[in-house]
Amino acid sequence: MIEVRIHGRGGQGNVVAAYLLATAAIDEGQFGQAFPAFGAERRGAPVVAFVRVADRALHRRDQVQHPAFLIIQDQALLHVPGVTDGLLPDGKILVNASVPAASLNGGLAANMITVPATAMAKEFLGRPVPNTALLAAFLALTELLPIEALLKALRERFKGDILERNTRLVYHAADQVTKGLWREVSHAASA
Amino acid sequence: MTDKTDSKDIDIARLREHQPRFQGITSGHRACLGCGEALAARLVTEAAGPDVAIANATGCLEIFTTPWPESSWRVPWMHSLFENTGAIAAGMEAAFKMQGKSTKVLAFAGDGGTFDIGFQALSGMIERGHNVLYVCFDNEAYMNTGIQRSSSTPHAAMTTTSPPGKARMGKRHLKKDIISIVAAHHIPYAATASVAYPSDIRKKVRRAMDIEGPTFLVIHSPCPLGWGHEADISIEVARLAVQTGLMPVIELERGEVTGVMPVREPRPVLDYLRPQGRFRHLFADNPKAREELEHIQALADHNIEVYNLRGEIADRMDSEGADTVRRGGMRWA
Amino acid sequence: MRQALEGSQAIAQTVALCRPQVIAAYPITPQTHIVENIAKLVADDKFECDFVSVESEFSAASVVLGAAAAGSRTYTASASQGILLMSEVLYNIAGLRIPVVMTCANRALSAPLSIWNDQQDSMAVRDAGWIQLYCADNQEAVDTTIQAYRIAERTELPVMVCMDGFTLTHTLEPIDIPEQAQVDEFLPPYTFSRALDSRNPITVGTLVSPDYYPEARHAHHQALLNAQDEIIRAHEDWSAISGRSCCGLLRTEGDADAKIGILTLGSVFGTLYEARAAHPELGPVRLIKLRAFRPFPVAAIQEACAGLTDLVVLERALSPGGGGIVGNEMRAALAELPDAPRVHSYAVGLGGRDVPLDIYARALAAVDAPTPERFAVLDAELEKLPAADR
Amino acid sequence: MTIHYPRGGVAQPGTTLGFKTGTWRVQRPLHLHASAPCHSGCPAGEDPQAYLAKVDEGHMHAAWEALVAANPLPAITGRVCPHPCESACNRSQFDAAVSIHSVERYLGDQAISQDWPYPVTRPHAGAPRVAVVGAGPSGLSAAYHLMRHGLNVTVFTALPEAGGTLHAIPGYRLPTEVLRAEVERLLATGMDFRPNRRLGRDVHVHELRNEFAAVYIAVGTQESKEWSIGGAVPQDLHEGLGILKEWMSIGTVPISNSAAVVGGGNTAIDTARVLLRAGVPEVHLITHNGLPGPETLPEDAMVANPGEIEQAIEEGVQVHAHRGIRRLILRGERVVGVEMLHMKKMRNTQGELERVAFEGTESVLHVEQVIPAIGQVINSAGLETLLSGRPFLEVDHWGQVKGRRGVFAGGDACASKRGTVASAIGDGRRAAEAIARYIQDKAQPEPSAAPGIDFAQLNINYYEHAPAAQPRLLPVVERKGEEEIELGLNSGEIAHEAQRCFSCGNCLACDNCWTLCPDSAVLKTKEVARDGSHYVFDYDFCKGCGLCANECPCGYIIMQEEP
Repeated sequence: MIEVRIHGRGGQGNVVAAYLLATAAIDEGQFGQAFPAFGAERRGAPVVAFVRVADRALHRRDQVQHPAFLIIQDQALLHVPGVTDGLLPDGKILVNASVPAASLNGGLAANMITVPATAMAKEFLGRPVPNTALLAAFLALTELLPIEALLKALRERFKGDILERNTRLVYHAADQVTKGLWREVSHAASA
Repeated sequence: MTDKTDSKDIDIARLREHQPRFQGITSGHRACLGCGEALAARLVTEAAGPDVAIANATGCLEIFTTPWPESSWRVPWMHSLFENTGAIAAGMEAAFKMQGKSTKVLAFAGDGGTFDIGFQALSGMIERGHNVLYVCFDNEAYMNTGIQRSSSTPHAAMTTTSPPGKARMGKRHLKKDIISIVAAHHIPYAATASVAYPSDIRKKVRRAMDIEGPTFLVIHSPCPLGWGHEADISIEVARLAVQTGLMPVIELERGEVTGVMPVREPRPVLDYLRPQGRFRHLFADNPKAREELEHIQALADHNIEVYNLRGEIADRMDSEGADTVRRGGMRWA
Repeated sequence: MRQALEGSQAIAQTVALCRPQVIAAYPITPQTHIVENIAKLVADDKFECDFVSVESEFSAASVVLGAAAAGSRTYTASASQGILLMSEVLYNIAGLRIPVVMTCANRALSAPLSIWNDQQDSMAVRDAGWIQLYCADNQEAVDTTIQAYRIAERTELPVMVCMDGFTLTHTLEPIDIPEQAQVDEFLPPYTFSRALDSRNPITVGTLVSPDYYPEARHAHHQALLNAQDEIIRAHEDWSAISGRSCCGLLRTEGDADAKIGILTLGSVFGTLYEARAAHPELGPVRLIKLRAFRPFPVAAIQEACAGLTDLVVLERALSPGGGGIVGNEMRAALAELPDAPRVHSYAVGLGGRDVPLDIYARALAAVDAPTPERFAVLDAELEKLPAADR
Repeated sequence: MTIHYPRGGVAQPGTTLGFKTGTWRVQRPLHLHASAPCHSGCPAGEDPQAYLAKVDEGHMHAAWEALVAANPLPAITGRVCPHPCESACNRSQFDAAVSIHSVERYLGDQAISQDWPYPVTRPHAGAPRVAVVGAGPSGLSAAYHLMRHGLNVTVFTALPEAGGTLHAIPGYRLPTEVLRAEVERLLATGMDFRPNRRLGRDVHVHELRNEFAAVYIAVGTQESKEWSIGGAVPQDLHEGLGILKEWMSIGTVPISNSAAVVGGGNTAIDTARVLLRAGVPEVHLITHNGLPGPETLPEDAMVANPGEIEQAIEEGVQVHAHRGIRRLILRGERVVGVEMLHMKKMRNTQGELERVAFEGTESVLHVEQVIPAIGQVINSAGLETLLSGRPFLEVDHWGQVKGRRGVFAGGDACASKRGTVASAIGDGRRAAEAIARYIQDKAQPEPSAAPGIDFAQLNINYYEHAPAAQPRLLPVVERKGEEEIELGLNSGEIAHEAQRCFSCGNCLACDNCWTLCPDSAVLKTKEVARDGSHYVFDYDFCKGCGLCANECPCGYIIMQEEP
């Protein structure tokens, strides 16, 4: 079982990202579960969502305390207290940022990769929504699921031109990172 | 030339304590960016002053100001439930009266808590003549629970429970004419206002504060999330609602219209509708959408006619221009 | 078909499959996603019904009461304060023996205000005379909703399907949504025998004098007890059609020869289920999931607890000044047994407190306490209270 | 430390101040001074927005000081400048431009009547010395600004008094006493003034260059352009500037029964009006250009001040716009009329403007006198080597004469066209800055333009329509001699005009940001904050919604992405 925690802001599509990832797993015949850390937060406030992916049915309903991966929807969230709490010792962090990891956080830089997901989204979708690019990069890095699974999940949400743009964005974002770089972590975590 | 504000040499916390206005609500509340309701509530408490006690209905305002152990309020404030705000306020007022206190009771509620679920308690409060200023922050849907339609939602607007689709063009019904209903209680003072006109709000709150008896103020307050517009244009959107005639800003005393904010050159409703996601479906290329646009324009025209918003003669005492600016600020001091 | 769906979305689709003609609802967190999804289906003409967006929960319950009395299949959903505001109507619906189905997206009660999950809301109306079924996961909520119509219509009792707010309603997971034909086979068009009809002008809602009131109450009680058979039958019949089984009145998992049992309602069961699998070293344990809380299935409970020395009851509610609601009822039910197990009654996960996997070990540790506590909030951190309030 | 849960879950007042919502922010508001269009539009470099603000606050003296920080001759420019500031004023797109020139003139007049000292301290005796040749607006401006830079200045002029070409402006536009008062007050600041010293005769550039640390040449233009129609020149030719000078110095000019002035500039208009005053019953003005207005391309409009044109027409000058003279009709060498035809500037196939004459539109105008007023050129005496054959001095942005270090120039002597008093003053100010740097051996910076702010960047909802105060004019029947026509505004009207200023790109201190911040994250300060505003952003709580930026009437707040 792989556990992922996604940090974003109200209104950024944090829950949608979690749902997409779990949907991709379910569509692949695996088991997935995604849910928000239900809050009364308003637009702009930091929010959290959780994803579990497993090859067996998931029954537990507790929040993810020790994620193998963190997906951070904007770099400023790294300054919010508690964001990296509970990350497994070998856990990895994917951050939406336009600068390299080293310039964000010295201590965590070794386990961190940044992708300029907002910029990519602006280029491909015309809107600053980082989800698709982040998830594509995440799947490329971890090889947790094939990229096509994400495309399938996107097809359930989008149609026509928007789907097409998202599809191009998925391939583009996946190409920006080293494929399988975090494969070991996803294996270790599922063991 | 860019000249960045240098706040390093200013003791911000001290400055905050010495602002030349009463701060009934402080910063640190969790309202969304550009929240019209947060602003309207601040303006009302600012104008009402410190000798008040507030009964607040369930809603965003209550949620974002009171995440225990914190509170943004600096006046006595209580939330109980959703449907009973008028009655809670009535109880508070009765007690203060018995204790010989002059503290004015304010009741705060959203449109859901006023037009819908709390209407009965509101009606009772007015009918019994309680000395309460009831303020409705009207953002035209249940925003706290995630944008469901209320009886204040305007016709044809999209909400999660009035979604447009093959068979529907958003909300089927009309916005409830709450001010007329309230005015029909023979209430000493009832008024509408818009968060885009702060000095008008201040004037109306002061007016209501001076009346010994029930008063009612509904403030049109955009919700960027629920209306689907950018956070930075909340005021602009609110202003357009007034300028198009969709949101008549009026005053009624004992049921009679005694004041209107004139709209001498009405803007087309399209200007108001276009920036808002909740009306996006009306811009689709189909006859139903076009019909609804015409319908909304007709509603605006109707308001302009009924309330005579064009105002034949310029009256220096009316509200037009009340929110123009002057060097030196404190425009409504 | 197995799909990735949010719990609320699945319930909305399921409700549509059940073909109610009148739906009334008023928004309240965390029920909103259910009615929003229904509203979208209606707006898209995918499902024909009159969706009445009312001005309060009081009216929501009243609208479905009126509609059901007029002979239509109906649906409503609410939670928390909404359930309380409905409560007067809920008693009426039940007492008039009107078959209404509703979802309770379980949430804590104010004050203090909490929008998060526990089961205090449905527990607060447990005496309203409704059938209450608690679901452990979203699949069960889907299947239970369909069964609820069958049960309600055959018993002429209202059914409240309880699913944990957020924990289920806002969780996306794989869910099988049945085919329309399967649901139609299970739920034929409904005719209410006492429907208001100008051709048969009956009077509903009469004043009943002391001469008959106790008998009316007895009949209502007996109807609920009798409903156990319909609950079991509905489950069996739907399992035959759908190929899935959740359970009838309750479900047991784990070791038949275990001396220790843990009983719970709703989604905590899944967490305990995985915890048990992850911790065989903690010894054999029998897990009991109570699906039907009203009617309270005493016989089934006694059977499920046979052979236990200790039963831990974990519930997401309490009766302040009384203790565990389910816990106390369990004590009463098991007291009749010759070797009644000791009942350890705890509340957990109140107001959305996360119930982690290690609740399992903590629950079992409580069994070893030399003197069992009558009741406690198991995960309360008392140092957060002033000494006088602990 | 664990917080104890109190009975009923009560919370203490104002405690959300412990929660910094500023962490939510992805963009932050900043105050951004942008240059108001009146500022960008003023050739003298005045910032009318800045002094209007001070007038609005009731600080007249401070307003004048802000004004003379750029232009030391406001009483003069307030009367004679065509005020491009008002053409640029954003308010003109709303109702009517702020009457900036009236405020400028009012402040200038106040300074004279109250004898406010210029903000200049007399340079110490040992400071470097700079020579200024010419005591017209450009020379005086340069001298004044050089002194403000701490330099000693000696001003030479060929004329017996300071003022240069300003003396050719009739008194009904610029009363001589105003001219004298302002110029004398300026001279009194401590500049060494040497009248009656003609360049090329009494002083020479190369000598000045040796004696002074730097030289500023602002000799203006004195020679009328040569004029003829197909080689024909009327007998007894008078040109416009000559007529004006005669009128100003001796109070009379040669008159006839009818005269046609040729030209579209201020000199032409003044000449026509002086002829009327001198007793010519029928005065015509013939110009290639069109009357200024919406139908005329700006490039094709008469360069004279629109107000002056209007007054001239009121007084009886018959303007023949968009007309050219095809030929003079002569009886012997005596003019009896001119043949005119229609012409207009139009875009040719290359998109360039080209003047086109329309055949078949010829008409004859019977006049006894034709007076060209088509502009002047520089008198090259003493400047031959600097001019090297060109009709004007060639300078860079800072007034540095190309290839002559230490020699600077400005004003009409440099302008190839459309020189105004204001641009001459601006040239002097810029050159003074450059000379100060030159003397300190500092490099001249690249010219930079401050970001401007246009009408669309303002939030116009916050301004109320208010008609501009109209300066009272002397009735036409009373315009017989030198009495000033425009009578200026009174103090109440001046305050009204200052209040009409939009404060483009600068803080109006209107409280909008403070009033409208939903998060109370804008704090008001008693004293002016360092950036000139009255507000600071409390970034601990600002969520970055952008409402303040959108609702700032003046476009003074921008949103910038957080790093």
